Amino acid sequence: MLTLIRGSGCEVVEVDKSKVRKGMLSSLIPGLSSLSQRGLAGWLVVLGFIMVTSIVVVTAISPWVVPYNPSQINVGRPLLSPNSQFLFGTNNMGQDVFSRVLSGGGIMLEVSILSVMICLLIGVPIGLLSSYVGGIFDRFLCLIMDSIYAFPGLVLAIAIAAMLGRGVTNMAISIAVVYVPSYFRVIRSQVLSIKEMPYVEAAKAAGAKGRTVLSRYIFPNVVPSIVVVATVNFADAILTAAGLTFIGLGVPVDIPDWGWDLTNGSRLLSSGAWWVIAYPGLMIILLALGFTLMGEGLSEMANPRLRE
Amino acid sequence: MRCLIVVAMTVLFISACMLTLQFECKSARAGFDSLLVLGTTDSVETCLDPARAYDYFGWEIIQSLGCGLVEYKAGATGSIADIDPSLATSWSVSDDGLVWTFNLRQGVHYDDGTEFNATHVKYTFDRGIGIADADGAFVGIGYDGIINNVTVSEKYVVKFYLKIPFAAFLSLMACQASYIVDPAHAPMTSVVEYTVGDARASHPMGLGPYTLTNWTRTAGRDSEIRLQANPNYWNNASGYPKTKNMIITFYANSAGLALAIKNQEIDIAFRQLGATDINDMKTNTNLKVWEGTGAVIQYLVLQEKYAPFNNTIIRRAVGAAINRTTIVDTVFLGQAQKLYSMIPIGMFGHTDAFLALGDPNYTKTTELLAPLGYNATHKLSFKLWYETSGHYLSSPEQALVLKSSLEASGVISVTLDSADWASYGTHRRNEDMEAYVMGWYPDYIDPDDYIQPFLDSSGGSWIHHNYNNSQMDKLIAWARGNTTADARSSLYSQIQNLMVQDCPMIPTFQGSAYAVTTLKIKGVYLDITQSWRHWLVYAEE
Amino acid sequence: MVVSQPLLSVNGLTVEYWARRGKVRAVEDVSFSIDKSETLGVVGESGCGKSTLGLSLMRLVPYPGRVVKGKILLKGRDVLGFSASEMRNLRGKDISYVFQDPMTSLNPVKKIGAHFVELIRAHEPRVSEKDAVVRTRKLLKDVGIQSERIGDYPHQLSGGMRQRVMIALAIALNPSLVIADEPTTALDVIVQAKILDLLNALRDSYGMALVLITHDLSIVLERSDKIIVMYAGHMVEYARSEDIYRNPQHPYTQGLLKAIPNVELDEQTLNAIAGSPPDLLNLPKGCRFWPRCYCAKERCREEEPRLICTEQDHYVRCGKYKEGE
Amino acid sequence: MTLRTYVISRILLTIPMIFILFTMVFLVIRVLPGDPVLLHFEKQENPAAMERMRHRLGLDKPLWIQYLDYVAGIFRGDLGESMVDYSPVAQQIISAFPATLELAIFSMVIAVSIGIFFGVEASKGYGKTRDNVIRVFGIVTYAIPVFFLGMVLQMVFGLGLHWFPVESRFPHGVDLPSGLAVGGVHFSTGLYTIDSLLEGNVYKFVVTLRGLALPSLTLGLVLSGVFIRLTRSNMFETLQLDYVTAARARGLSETSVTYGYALRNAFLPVLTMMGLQFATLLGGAILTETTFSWFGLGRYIVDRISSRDYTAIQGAVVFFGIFVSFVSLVVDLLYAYLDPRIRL
Repeated sequence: MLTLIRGSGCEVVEVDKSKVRKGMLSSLIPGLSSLSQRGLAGWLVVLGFIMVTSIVVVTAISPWVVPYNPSQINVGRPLLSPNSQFLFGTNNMGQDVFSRVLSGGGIMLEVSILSVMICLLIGVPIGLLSSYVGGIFDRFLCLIMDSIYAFPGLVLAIAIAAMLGRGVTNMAISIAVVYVPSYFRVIRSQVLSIKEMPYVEAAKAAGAKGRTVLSRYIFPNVVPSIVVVATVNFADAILTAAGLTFIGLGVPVDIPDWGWDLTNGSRLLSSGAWWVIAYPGLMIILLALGFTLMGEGLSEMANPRLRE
Repeated sequence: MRCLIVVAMTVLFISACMLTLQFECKSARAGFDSLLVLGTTDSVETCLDPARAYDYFGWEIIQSLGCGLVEYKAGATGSIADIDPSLATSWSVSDDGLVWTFNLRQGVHYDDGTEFNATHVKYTFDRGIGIADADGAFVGIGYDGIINNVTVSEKYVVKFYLKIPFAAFLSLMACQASYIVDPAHAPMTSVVEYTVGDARASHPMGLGPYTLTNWTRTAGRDSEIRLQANPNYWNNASGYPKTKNMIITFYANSAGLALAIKNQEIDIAFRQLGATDINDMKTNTNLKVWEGTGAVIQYLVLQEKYAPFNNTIIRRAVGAAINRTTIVDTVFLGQAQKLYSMIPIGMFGHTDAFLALGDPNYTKTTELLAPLGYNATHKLSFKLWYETSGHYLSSPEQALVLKSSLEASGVISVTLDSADWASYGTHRRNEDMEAYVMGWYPDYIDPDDYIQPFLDSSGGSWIHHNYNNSQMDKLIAWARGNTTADARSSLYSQIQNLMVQDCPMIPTFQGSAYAVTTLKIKGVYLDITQSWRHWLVYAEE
Repeated sequence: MVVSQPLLSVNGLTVEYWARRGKVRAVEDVSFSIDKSETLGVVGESGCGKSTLGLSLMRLVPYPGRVVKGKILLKGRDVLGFSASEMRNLRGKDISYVFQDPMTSLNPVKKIGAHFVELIRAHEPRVSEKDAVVRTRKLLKDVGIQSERIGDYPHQLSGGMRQRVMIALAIALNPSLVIADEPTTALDVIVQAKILDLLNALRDSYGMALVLITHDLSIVLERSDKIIVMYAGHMVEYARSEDIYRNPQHPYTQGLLKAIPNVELDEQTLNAIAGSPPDLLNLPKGCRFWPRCYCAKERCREEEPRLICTEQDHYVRCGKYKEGE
Repeated sequence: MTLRTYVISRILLTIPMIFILFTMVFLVIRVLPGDPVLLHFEKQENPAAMERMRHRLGLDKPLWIQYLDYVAGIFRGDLGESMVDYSPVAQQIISAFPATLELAIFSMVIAVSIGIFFGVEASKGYGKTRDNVIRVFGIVTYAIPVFFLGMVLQMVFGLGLHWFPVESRFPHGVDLPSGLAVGGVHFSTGLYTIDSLLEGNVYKFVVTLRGLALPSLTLGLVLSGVFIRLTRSNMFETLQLDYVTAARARGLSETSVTYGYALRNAFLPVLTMMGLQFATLLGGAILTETTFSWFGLGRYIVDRISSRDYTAIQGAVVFFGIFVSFVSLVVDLLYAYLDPRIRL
C-alpha cells in the first residue's frame, strides 16, 4: 500500500515542463462540464469525486441514520452472519457491523485531511524555497528529504506514531512526516524547470522582487502538480492510517473506525467470519479508490503527453 | 494469445503446488519414532537460564529441560498437599520455619552423565543469587530476601537457611527459577545465553525429561525448538517422557495458530488462541479442546494519588459498577471466570470477597456517589486506559466492556485511552492514568504471590497506585510467615475483606487455560500451575 | 499512361483520420502508377498528406487513421486485401521505407549489425547468423560505410551515416520498390546531395522503383520520371517531370516552380503562393486552393474541381480546365 | 568516469544519507515514551537492579556519548546488543533479513511482470476498452490496503481452497533447506528457494514456493499498479517513435516490434522505478509479514519499536539504509548496462 505514495510521488515528478498554464486550474476543479470533454480522465475525476463525497456525506449523516449505536456492544448475538436484522452481521462484541461501516469513516477522513494539510503547509513552502534559493540550503534539505524518501515510510510512521501516542492529530503528523518528501520533490523539480522559463526570466529582468517572482510567477504554475500530489496523497494517507491501526497504533476503540474493524476482524478470520472485515475493508478501498481515481484523472490532465 | 499462455502456466503452477500437498504431510513426520508438533504464539524472551529467565515460555522450556527439588502434581490447586517429590525425595522444616532440609534422590545423572548431588543444589542457588541478574527471576522474586544461605550437610542432603519464615517456600522450590543447573554448563558468574547453532550451549539444565536438540531464533524470536527424550531422566523407568520427540513451532499471532491447528498442520495449539477460535473449535469434530483453570488474573487499578480515586467511597462505587458477567461472556465468550478476589479461584485462601460490592450493584453505586454530588446529570467522569500491544488478551475489548458496564450505572461516564505496552509502563510510573487495566501471571503458586505484590505497601510499589495501609502490611507479613495452612487461609480472608473496604484495585476475571489438540492427543493437564508438561503428553495411535 | 501490369498502381486511394473534433481526409482520391526502376516524386507542403500517402502504401498509417477507399495493386495483387502475415512479408522485402529523420529511426539499444541480421532473418529464417553478417558488411559497403561500424550503436554514427544505414536496411532484401520519405530534410546540404545520388545509384544498380517524397520540387525535377504534386490531401497535378517543368498547369505547381530560384518566368506571379495551406478540418468550399490562387474564379469557390487528363499522361485538378478540351 | 570511481563516489554519497537517517531515528526513539529498562521490570520494580541494567545497557551515559559509541560501533561493523534479549543485533538482523529479501524479490518480480504484461497490452490498445479496463485494474490495486488483500487471499486460497499454506514461510517439522554442504564448509543463503536448490531438494523448493505464493502475490499485486501505469505510458510513447514504425516497415513481427524494440526502451524508466519502489516494498513487507506471520526484518522492527529496543531499531535502520542505497546502486549499474547511450 505504501507503494502508492512513492508511485504517485514519482509519477508526478516526471510531469514535464510542457504543462499548460492557463486553464489548468479550472480543469482541476472536478465536476465542471469541461471534464466530460476530457474523455476518460474527466470521467475518472468525476467518478472519484462522487465516490469520495458520497462517503463523506454518509459518514456525516450516520449519527441519524445508523440502526444501532455503532459503539454499543451486544446489540445482537456476537458474530451473526448478515441477516435482515443486521444487514452486515455483527462482530465478536455483538456490535452492528452495518452501523459501524456507516459511521466508521470519520477517523480515516479526519486523519487523511489533516495529514494532507500538514504536508501542504510544510512541503510546499520548503519545496518552493529550497528550489528557489538553491545552494547549500537546497542541498541540505534535499539530502534530508531523500533520506526520508529512501527509507521504508511505514517504519518511520510507526516509530513516530508510537512516540506521539494515540489520537487523530498524532496519526496525521506521523503520516505527514513520511509524505512531505514527495511534495518537496515534486515542487522542487517543478520550480527548477519553471525558473528557467522565459517569462520568469523576463520578470526577473524587469526587476521583480524574489518574493513576487515566487508568488506571482512560479507558484501558480506549481499549483496543478501540487493538487495532483495532494489528491493521490489522500489515498496514501488513508491506507497508511489503516496500516498504523493494523499494527496497533489506532485510536481508542470507543470510536468506530474501519481500520480497527479490519484489525479486529483479522483475528476472527480463522473462524470464517468474513463479514467483519469484508465491509469495512471495501469501504476503505472505496474511499482510497475515490481519491486515487481523482488523482489519476487530474495527473493525466496535468500531463498532456498522455492525452490523445 | 499470450493471455492464454499465462493463464495456462498459472494453472499448471497451482496444480503442481496442490500435488505436493499430500507428501508434505508425510515428510513432516519423516524420521521420528514418536513426534508431536506443538504450536504457540509465545517465545522465549531472553534465555533458558533460570538465573535470568523470567517469562512464561522460557520457564515452560526450562521445565522440560531441568528438574527442581519438588514439583506440582498434575491437576494441582496450589496447596501444599499438591507438591510431589522430584529431585528431593523427602523434606522437613524447622519449627521456626527458618531451616528447610531436603533429602535428595540418589543415582540421578545429568544428560552428560555426571551424577547429581547436593553440591549442585548449593551451586544453583549460590549462582542465581550471586549473579543477581537485574531482570532475572532471582531478583524479581527476591530470593536474597528469603534465602540466607544453602549448605551441603551430606552428599545427598541439602539445607536452606532462610532470613524470614516463608510459608510459600516449597512452591518457590517448585517454580522453574529454582530448577537445578549443571555446573559443567552453567558458569558461576555469568548467564548462559542463546548460542546460534549450538543447542546444548544455549541452556545450563540437563536433569529434565528432555534435552534440547535444536533452538532456532529468527529476528530475535523463536522459530523452532526441538526436544528429544533425555536418556538419563530420573523418571525414565515409569515411561516418561511419553513422547520421545517434541517440535515446538511459533506463530506470529493467534489467527495463525488457529489456522494451523484447523488445517492439522500441528498436533497441539497452546497459548494463545482467540476466544472466538476456541469457541468454534469446540464444535469442530476433528479437534479436542482442553480447558483448565488459568493462573492469570486481571484487575482494574485506581490511582489513589489524586481525585477522583483518592476517595475510598468513589473507588467502592466503581467497584460496585463492574459487570464481570459481560466481560466473561462478551470478551471471552465464557472462556474465563468472574473473579471477586486477587487470589484465583481454585487456590486455597480464595474467597468471593468482592461479591459484597455486587456484580454489578448500580443502586449501590448511585447511593455511594449521590452524597458526593455525582448523579445522572453531573456524572463521575474519568479516563480508563488499556494497552494495545496484545500484552494481555483482548485488552481493547475489555476496555470497551468496562466502559459500557460502568456507564450503565447512569452516573459514571468513561472515556477510553490507550498506549502501547512500553508507553503504558511509562504512564504507570508517571502515575498519570486515573484508571488502568492490568494483569498478573504468578511466579510461584501461592496466595502470597497474588497478595504481597499488590497490597503490600513496598511489594506493591511497582503498580504505582499509591495504596498504603499499615494494617494490610501487617496481615500480609503474618500470612507470609505462618506455615500452617488454615491459619494462613483465615489471614487471607481478612486481607481480602480489607481489600474490598479500601478497593485499591478491582479484580475482574481469571483467565482459563485452553489447549486445542487433534483427537489422538492424550495426557494434557491444565491446572493452576499453568505449566505445560510436555513429558506427559502423548498421541494414542 | 496505363501500361500493362505496372509494378505498383494506386487507384482512388483515400485515407481518413479520426480526431476528437471530426474526420480528416489526409489523402483523398489519389491515383498513380509506377513501373519497374522508375522514380516517382511526390511534392507538397508539409501536412499535405504526402507522408500519409507513403505510409498508406505499406498500410502503416498510424492509429487513428486508416485507408477507407481505393486500391493498391502491387504486381497486380491488392495490398489492401493482404493478411497481416502477407503484409509482414511484403514490408521490407517487396516495398521498403526510408524515414525522414535518421536520428530517431534506429533502435538506440540495438547495434547497427543487429538491425540487419534481424531484418534478414525475419524474412529469410533459413539464413544463418554468419551469412547474414556477411551480407550486412556488403550492404554497408554499398552505401559507403566501412564495415567495422557494424558493431556500433546508432548514437555513435553521424546523421548522414545513419541515413546511409537506413538506406542499406531498405535495400537489404533488394525490394522492387523503395519509398524515401524526405530522406534528406534532416541532413545538411552537402550530405543531402550525397544521399540522393546514392539513392539514384542504388536504384540503377539494384533495379528497383523509387518513390521520393519531398517538399522540395527542385530535388525531384531532375531525379524522377514522374511527379505528383499534392495539396491539402488532393493530388492536384500528376505528370512526367519534363511536362511539369515545361508546362506546369496547376497554379500551385506553377507557384512551386517559381519558388525555385534561377527559373525564368514572367514577373507578375513571383509572390505567387501567399497564405498557408488550409486546416483539413475546415476546408474552404469549392477548390481547396482558391484562397491562395492568383486566378481564382467564382466557380472555384463553388464546386470542387475534378482530376482531368489535359494531355497525354498529364492530370490536373483545377477549375481552369474543362473535360474534353 | 570509470565504473570504479562511479561506484565509489556513489557509496560515498550514501554515507551522509544513512547518517542523517540514523541520527533522526536515534533521537526519535529516545524521545519515545517508554524505556527499555522499565520493560524488563513489568512485574516488580527494583530500583537498584534497574540502575544496574541501565548501566549494562549503557543508558546511564550522556546522550552524545551513546551516539558516538554507536557510530564507532557501526564503523567496526558492530551494531550492538539487543536491549531486550542481549544477543547481537547484527546476528538477529542477518537471521531476519533473508525472509524479507526473498519476499521482496518475489513480489518485485510479480509486480514487474504483471505491470509490464498489462502495461504493454494496455499501450497496444491505447484509449480502447482493453486499455481502460487495465487502467482501472491498476488503479484499484493501488487502493487496496495490503493487509486486507492478504487476508482475502488467505481466506480464498488458504482456508477456502487449501491450495497454499496461509501461515509461516516453511512447513513445520521439515528441516529447513540446508544449502550447499561441501565437506566441512557449509554455505547457505537463508533464501530458502536458493538453499533448497543448492541442496538439490525439489520437494523443499516447491514447498518454499508454495509458502511464498500468497505473500508475494499480495505484495506484488498491490505494487503492480505503479508498474502498469508506468509501462503503459512509456510503451505508448515509445510505440509512437520512428524506429518502431521503421521496424514495422521492415516487416518485423508485432511481437519483436513490441518487445524487442518498444519494451526494451520503455523498460528503462521501469527499472528506475524498481529501484525507487524497493524501499516502499520493504515498508509493505512489514504488513505482509504481519498478515502471514513471517518473521522478517519488517516484523522485527515493529516488535523492537514496541519493546523500545533502541540498539535493534538503530541497527535495523542503518541496515535498511545501506541496503536500499545498495539496491539503487545496482539499479544504476543495470541501467547503464541496458542503455548503450550511457557509459560509465
